[in-house]
Amino acid sequence: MEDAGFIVGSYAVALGAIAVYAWRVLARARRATADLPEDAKPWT
Amino acid sequence: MAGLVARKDLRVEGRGRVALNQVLPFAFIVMVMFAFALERLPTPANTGDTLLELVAPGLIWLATLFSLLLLVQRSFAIEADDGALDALRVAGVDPVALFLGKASALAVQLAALEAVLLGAALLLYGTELRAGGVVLLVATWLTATCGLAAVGTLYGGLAAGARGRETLLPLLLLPVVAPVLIGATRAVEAALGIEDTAIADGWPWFGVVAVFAVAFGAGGVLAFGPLIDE
Amino acid sequence: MDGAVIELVDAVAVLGRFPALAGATLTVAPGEILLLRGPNGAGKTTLLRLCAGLLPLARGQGRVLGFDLATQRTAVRPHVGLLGHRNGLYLDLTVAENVAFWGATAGATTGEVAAAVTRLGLVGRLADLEVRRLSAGQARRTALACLVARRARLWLLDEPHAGLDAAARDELDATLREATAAGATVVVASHELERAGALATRTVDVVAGQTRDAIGGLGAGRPLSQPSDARQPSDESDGGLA
Amino acid sequence: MTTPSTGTRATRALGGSALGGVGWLLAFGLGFSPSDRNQAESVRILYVHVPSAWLAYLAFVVTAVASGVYLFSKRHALGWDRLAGASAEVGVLFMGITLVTGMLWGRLTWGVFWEWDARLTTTAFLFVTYIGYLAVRRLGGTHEQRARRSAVIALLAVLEIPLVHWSVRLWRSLHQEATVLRPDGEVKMDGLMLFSLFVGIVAFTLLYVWLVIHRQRTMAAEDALEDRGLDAALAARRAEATTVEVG
Repeated sequence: MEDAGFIVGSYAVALGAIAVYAWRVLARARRATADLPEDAKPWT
Repeated sequence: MAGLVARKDLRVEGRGRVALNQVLPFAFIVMVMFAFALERLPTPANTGDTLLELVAPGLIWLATLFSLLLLVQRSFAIEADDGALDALRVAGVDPVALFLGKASALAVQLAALEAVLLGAALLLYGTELRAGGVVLLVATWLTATCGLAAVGTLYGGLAAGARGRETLLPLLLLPVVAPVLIGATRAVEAALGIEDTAIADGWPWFGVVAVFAVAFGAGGVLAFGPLIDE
Repeated sequence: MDGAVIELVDAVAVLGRFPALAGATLTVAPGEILLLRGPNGAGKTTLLRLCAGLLPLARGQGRVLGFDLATQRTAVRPHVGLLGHRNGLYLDLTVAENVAFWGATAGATTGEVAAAVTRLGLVGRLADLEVRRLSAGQARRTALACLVARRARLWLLDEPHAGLDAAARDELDATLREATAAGATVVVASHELERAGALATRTVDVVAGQTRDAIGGLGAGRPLSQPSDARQPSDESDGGLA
Repeated sequence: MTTPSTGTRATRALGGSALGGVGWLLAFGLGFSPSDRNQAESVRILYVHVPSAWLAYLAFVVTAVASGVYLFSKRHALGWDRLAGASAEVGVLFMGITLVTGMLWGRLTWGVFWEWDARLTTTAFLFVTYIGYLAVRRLGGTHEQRARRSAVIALLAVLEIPLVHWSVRLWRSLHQEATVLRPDGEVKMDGLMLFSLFVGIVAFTLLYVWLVIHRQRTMAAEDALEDRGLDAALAARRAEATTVEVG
């Protein structure tokens, strides 16, 4: 497949960016909920 | 009440003359800098106009936008000098009147500035006015000024109390005024007959600028209150 | 106005995330000159700004001039005059122009504006001087003239005596007494006990964001030690869009 | 809940299916789907570019609607403000991806990274506008102030979109360049290629919903922490008063 560099690259950029962002959000979630008692979580 | 606020702003400007002594020279210098940057390129063969003549409308409006940033910051600096913004809130001045007052004062200063910039373009860039295009030129000049003054006052109010407001204002304001930059530039190009564009081609662009002015006039009246209030 | 001018019950107001006012209870009757006494950073300025309707009521209840602070805090503002550390004037405009502008925001006639200016002794050459060139005392008097011109019924003054010489302070006190005689109510926040004390009809201590009725009038109040809380940002800074 | 996190059984299921979607996208997008007659392999980039563009636009619609609901509903529930903020943040991420993949695709098709095409220009404009929106969200003040200010800016941005789109389209019509192909829409797709595009959209939608839920819950947790912080600070402040009294 010619131009594979560009094509696979575009997938890597897209999915990579989403993965990094997801990781940052989850890390921030862990920090935020660490000292939050069970009842105070509006979503549970 | 709006007239009261507008007269106050203009009197403060008349007394302090910051726009006249600082913003106007700044705009002029920006026009000269553009010339430094663009003048040495060879003149394009086809239309006989020099490059500067071709891009003059765009440069006028770019210089206007940069000056708008300074005028908006100045407009809210006079409030912040001695805590007048808080005093305006305590005085219970109706936000709509405050918005219309400050926007019209800003519009007056901006209109004057744009006229001088057009003069600078005639002087420096060899732009020629075209009799037929004057109506379109004046219409675009006034409508764009109202639109820019409205959106400038609106985002100026938001940034007024915030930390890092000097850098927040350009970030918020410049993307928003893109339609005016595009529309007004094309409309003035048609008015001046750049590249022999017909005057009729300019009127749809004037439409864009007019819709922008109406949209942000109304948007400003509705949004200024919540944005300015603590 | 029969009811109390100010009624606060456990009012809490927040600056950023710091509860500058942590449960203030206060009642002020019409015509009073109330002294809010307390060290810097105790929450005096926040209390005044809350009563002026500038700060949202985070918790508790509050009514000023009959307006509920939770829902009508924008409606209370035209009736209140707040004079903070900064006078809220336009430095490039003259004294007369400033008083005329602020009076006009409350619909004052030119006659009322002229009366306010003369009452504060800002006559002759002084009236046409730009505020930028005034002394602290003159600027303070101009700000007070604006309050008079706006016919504010509740005066909230934050350290009004700061930076004034003896003569200017006497004039200030005279103006405040005149204002209450004319039906206004005055709340003065100050940590200068001897000046404000002589003026006040009642004194309330503000300690760490809460109010305590001082024991008796001026005499019995003992100087408060400075609370040693280091992390406490002073709330004396002007409260822009924090 | 052993490890503290904003996850619940539902979000874990959602996360799993999102990953499944991505797997299918990789398989179909890069593997099974045929190359296009005249664009050859570069059509595969569209299976990422088009979904991320559509999801970005969806995200900004959600932000605008949530901001509108927050402002005009009587109860002013902060949940809507958090939804608007979370959706805008994910929207900016997807818009960034759209721009990058758009440039890569443009490089292969037109030979140039950036082309002042009406659609790309509007996308770039939206990207900058919503970065401004996120900057406004960080201005501080109480949650209500943040919510009101952000909602107003979000609605102003919506007011701006048709204006920009109209002026940019009018502007581009002046320079009608004769490109045979314009990104998405005009590219004729059928059978397996269309299916790959569909897989892309499903995968990205699942990712979007999963990200927004977690981002919103994180915001809710942080807001709750702040409010709890307020109680603690109140207690501390009150304690201070008693120590002064005693001292």
